[in-house]
Amino acid sequence: MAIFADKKTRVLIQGITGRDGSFHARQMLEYGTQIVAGVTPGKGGQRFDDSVPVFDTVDEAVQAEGATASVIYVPAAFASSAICEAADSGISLIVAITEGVPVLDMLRTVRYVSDRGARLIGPNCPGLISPGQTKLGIIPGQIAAPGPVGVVSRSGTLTYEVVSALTRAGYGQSTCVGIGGDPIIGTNFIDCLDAFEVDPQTEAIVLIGEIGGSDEQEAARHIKEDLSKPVVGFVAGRTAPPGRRMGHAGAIISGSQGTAAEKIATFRENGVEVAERPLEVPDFIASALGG
Amino acid sequence: MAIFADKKTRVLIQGITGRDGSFHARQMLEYGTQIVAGVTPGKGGQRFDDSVPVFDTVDEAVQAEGATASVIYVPAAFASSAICEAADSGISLIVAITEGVPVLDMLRTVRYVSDRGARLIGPNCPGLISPGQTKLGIIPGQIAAPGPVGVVSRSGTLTYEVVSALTRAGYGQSTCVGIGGDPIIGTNFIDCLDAFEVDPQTEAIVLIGEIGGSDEQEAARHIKEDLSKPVVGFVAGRTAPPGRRMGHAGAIISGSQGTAAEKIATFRENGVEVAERPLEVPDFIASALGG
Amino acid sequence: MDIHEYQARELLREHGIPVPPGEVATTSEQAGEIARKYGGRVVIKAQVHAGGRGKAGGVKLADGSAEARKFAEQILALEIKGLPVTKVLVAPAEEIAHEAYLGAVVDRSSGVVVLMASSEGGIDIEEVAAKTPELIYKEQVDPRYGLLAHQASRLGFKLYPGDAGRARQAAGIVRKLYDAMIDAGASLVEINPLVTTPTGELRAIDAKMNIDDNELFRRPQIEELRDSESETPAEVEARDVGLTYIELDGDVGCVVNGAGLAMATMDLVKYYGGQPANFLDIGGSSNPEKVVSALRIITADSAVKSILFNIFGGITRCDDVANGIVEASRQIEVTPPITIRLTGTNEEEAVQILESAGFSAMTDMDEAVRKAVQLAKQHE
Amino acid sequence: MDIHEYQARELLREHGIPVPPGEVATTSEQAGEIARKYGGRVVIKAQVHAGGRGKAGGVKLADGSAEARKFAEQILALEIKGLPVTKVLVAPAEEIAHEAYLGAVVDRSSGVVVLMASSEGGIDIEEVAAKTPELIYKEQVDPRYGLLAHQASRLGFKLYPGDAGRARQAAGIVRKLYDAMIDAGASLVEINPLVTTPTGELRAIDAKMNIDDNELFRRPQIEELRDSESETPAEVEARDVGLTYIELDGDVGCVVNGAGLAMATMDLVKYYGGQPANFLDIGGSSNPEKVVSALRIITADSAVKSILFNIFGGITRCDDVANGIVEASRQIEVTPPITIRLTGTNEEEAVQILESAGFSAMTDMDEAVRKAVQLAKQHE
Repeated sequence: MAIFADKKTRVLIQGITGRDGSFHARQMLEYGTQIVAGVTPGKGGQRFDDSVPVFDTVDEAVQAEGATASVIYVPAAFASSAICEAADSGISLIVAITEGVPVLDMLRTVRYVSDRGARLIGPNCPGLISPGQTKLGIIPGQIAAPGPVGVVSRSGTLTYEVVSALTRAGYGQSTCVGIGGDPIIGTNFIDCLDAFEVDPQTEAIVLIGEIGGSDEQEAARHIKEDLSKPVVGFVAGRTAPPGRRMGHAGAIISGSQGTAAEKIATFRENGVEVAERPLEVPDFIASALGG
Repeated sequence: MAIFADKKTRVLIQGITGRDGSFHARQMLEYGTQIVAGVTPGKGGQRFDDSVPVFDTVDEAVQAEGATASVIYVPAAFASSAICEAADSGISLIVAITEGVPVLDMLRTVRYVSDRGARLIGPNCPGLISPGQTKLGIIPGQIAAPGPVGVVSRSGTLTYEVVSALTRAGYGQSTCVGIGGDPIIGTNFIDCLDAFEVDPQTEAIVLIGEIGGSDEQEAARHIKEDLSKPVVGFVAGRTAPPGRRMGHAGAIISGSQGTAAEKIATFRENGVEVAERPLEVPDFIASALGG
Repeated sequence: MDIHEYQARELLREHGIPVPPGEVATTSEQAGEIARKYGGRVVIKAQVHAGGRGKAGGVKLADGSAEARKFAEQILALEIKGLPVTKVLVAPAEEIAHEAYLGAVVDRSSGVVVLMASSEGGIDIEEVAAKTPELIYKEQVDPRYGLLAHQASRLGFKLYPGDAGRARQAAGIVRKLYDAMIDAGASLVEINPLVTTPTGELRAIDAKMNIDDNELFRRPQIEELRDSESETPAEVEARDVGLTYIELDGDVGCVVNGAGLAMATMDLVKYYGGQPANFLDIGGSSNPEKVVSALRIITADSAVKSILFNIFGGITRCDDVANGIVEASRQIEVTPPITIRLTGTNEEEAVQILESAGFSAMTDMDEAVRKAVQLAKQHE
Repeated sequence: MDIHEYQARELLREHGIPVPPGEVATTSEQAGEIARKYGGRVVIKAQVHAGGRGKAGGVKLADGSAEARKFAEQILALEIKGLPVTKVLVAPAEEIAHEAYLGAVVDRSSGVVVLMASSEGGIDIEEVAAKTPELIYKEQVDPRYGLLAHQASRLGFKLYPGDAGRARQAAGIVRKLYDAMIDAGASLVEINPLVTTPTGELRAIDAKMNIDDNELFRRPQIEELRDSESETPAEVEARDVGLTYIELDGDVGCVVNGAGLAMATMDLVKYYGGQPANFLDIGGSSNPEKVVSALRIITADSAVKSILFNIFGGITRCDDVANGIVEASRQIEVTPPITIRLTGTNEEEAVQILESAGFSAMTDMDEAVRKAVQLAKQHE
């Protein structure tokens, strides 16, 4: 088992003929991801690397190849449109790698995706990997291994660091999900925690947070209330200087300054252990799984 | 019993201080409708006819007086906003009497109301009456009487004609609903038919249609498939001259010209009897209830 | 409100849709001059608010100025579905490699705007829709999001598969068509045909647009496009005072409140052997002046032999109508006999008002219609 | 991107919000002249991208031109939260009968724009929110519908109950504030205070606006509002090449890919007893030129005693980074010792590139950070 995607997932790449799209499509193919189609408007009828059929629209790719998930590598200006197209064409899992998507666009896009009953991961995220089965996105395949740890993170490369450390320490992963660091994202910590909670393969969970917002605090309270599996936390940004924050609205609305100290305290108040260093995470997992 | 509103319904009037709003508020009060509040922005704190409290916003009226339904008499330019305000404030039944509301406004407004889980009747409709219990709108109270016939109609005054004839013939009504004649309305024939189907008081249903669109045809098919109670139809506009129709899009999309002849034929094909004259309707009801 | 092809073309052009040149003429001389200016072959098209112009002889291809003048003269003498042709559009004839169809309409059933495209454009589009519906591509526009870019793109690639250049042009036109619809407050917009020129460019040759009357109050610039010449004076007066009036061929003039009741009344006039002279709806919030205007409009129709009032008061108050009838009888000489049926809101006050002015009123609709039909027959 | 108060005021004014007059001065002489023009009492306000200006002495009330010049000189000499004040806003002092607060912000938790209003405006608004949250009125804007008229009206009546005139003015300002936010691509807009003048008119006295950097590519007119004077030259260069760079007080220069890893690296530097000299994220699609710029920026900071590369390749390819380091070492003289840690995508190629150029690379993050901290201490 795994969450969100496994070896049966039929994957489409939007922007497959671009620089990043083609590079990572090959990485995914190499990893074993079932890439059944690509989409680049205007390049319909071609084949990517002489094998993967390319279509002008997602609709055609879904009709012809039965794609159920899509990974998006199109430029920021077109990312919202690509996400909406995927959701509108019946794709149920959309992973948006693209960074730099305007936040106001994402407000509408996230609603559109949920109105269409799909799940969006990202944008500005590394995607997900269910080790040994499939990967959708840019997480390097070699750092992960199958196992009992679920990983969810707002970060990209920091996730790799932690996953790599887990693997080296002998703790494989069920699924590693990078949910993205943007203010407005499709899938949040709590969605992933709930999915890991019901995933039989997952026995412990690593949650990697950052400064800003109050997602970690909400996750901490959710863990205490609704999760039975052990969770280990890490929060980056303890040395971040206090911002030259202008305006009050953010603090008024969340009742929070979003500092790492506040997040770490909230985790601990809610019974979640927090590692000090990324490479310390495997030790905490060891004791969680041992206990 | 009745559908949508009964004697317990706590009614708010939006536009209570206007010409039409105040006139019909008094008519409703006289009929026994529980009018618990009025809303006219800028007149909050006043009392209508020294009794009904007036508020600036629907929210205040709901909080202070527990209104659950609203009847809207505001001018066309503000009607969509008034409807949205009611839906957003937790009003569950919204009856919009106002005519002349732009169709493109209504597309968004109808979705907004359903997104908020409310029911909209109208716009450009006479409202509804559950005889002996309550009335919301402008249907004259004296023409109706309690009884077993449910009436649903796209028309206003034509409805009064039929209801009045039913009452004179001794067939009272459970609820009479005028759904409005505009292209985009909140509650359609099928919604009302389904409500009558499960209403214990209703034993037979009168459906009054008009030329234009394909709502009657859809209702006819729905009656055959899903309704157990007898339905009598009437369609106005058999002598309407064929329009000087420009453009094809309407016909392409509905596959229908929307003539009275087509609608009457579809009713009969689906086993629904159709009266030739409004005053003939009670005869058909007599045989439906007798049979 | 319908607007003319030349006006719709202009609105589409303002939104950036490629519309070929064209000018309007009201005389054959003007048409000839415009044709001379363009040179070569021109199309002359009747500008009239009715479909089926081509089959009625309202569209002709002219070679040079002289022929343009001749054909314009013929077309300007036509009457199409009862409407006189007072204007023609003169436009250079286009070379056509392919004809597609694009349309957008408010769909009552689904409650959204539906965009439609077909690569089988032209005058037989309804037949295409009926016989090969799979050749009509549709996109529903969620009113909460508006038209999304991928939807326009999808229609473009459906229309011109394997031709990314034309697909992108078409996607742009679809977006602009939708914007034009929303900006104009239209309930229908069509481009038929959307032609491909021999060099692969898309051009909107013919355009149709119906404006939602309810949008006009906030769009004075669209209201100005109304062509009063295309309506009868009675229709113009009716609209000015807020009545809905359509002239018909019969002799029983009808004044009714509410469109449904008005249609049912006409149906009943026919049922009892009469012929309605008009559809006239005085609408909801009636006031006495409206009734005066209604009577003035009906009495101006010399075919009317009998006048029938059928009023069921709701938001319309019977006393308002009664006052109007009394007032009108003071202001205008009404020759045909008037049959008055009214019931509902303030019925008693109304009967009192009418009776003090020497009128009588009935309450039964069937009876009133029968009487009005009978009176018309007596005065034939 | 932050913009200055005077720029935000101008954007709000363009949207029809009543903003009192005011002009910007960069010298005390200019400030004096502006004050003379207005006459009477003026407010002098530091234009700087930091909160808490008032407490830092950056806002003063001056009586007449001479005092304005004096206060402007004092304020222009200030540094607020590390930022030098290079501009002041000079505006006539307003008579204030009441102060309210209006704000709009993208709320991460609910995924919508939230509008906020409070009749308890002024500098203590966060305290109001914390102690009496019921005095903060909120409206969530469903992104599918945008701000609806009734929501603006509701906030207006909440702010000024029983005062329909001011409630309507406020509702209009709320609508315009939201429009200004959307048009500018802002993630935060505030008017604080929104004052009532003694004659009952509302005026936006102070305005704040944060622009979403991701919106700038399609809003060149907003990008032009960027005040490069308010940034260090290094920050300007970093942005030009697409790096995120924030200068700090320590001596270990960090070049990292990814914001989260960059922060974790800084945390680790501190954990091992060092002090990070900067936050520097080379981002996702790195190319060798970016790395060259990164090294140039860091070596320009004379406080840097040790440079740490921490790269975990994903979309960033390690070979790109390696090529950048090699290229930079040819172009620039890099004095501080460089510790390189890289792993992930194309790691092997990278190691090869580095080793052929005489660099060595590590794979363990903790080890690399420890070494870089140690090197910095050796060179102190």
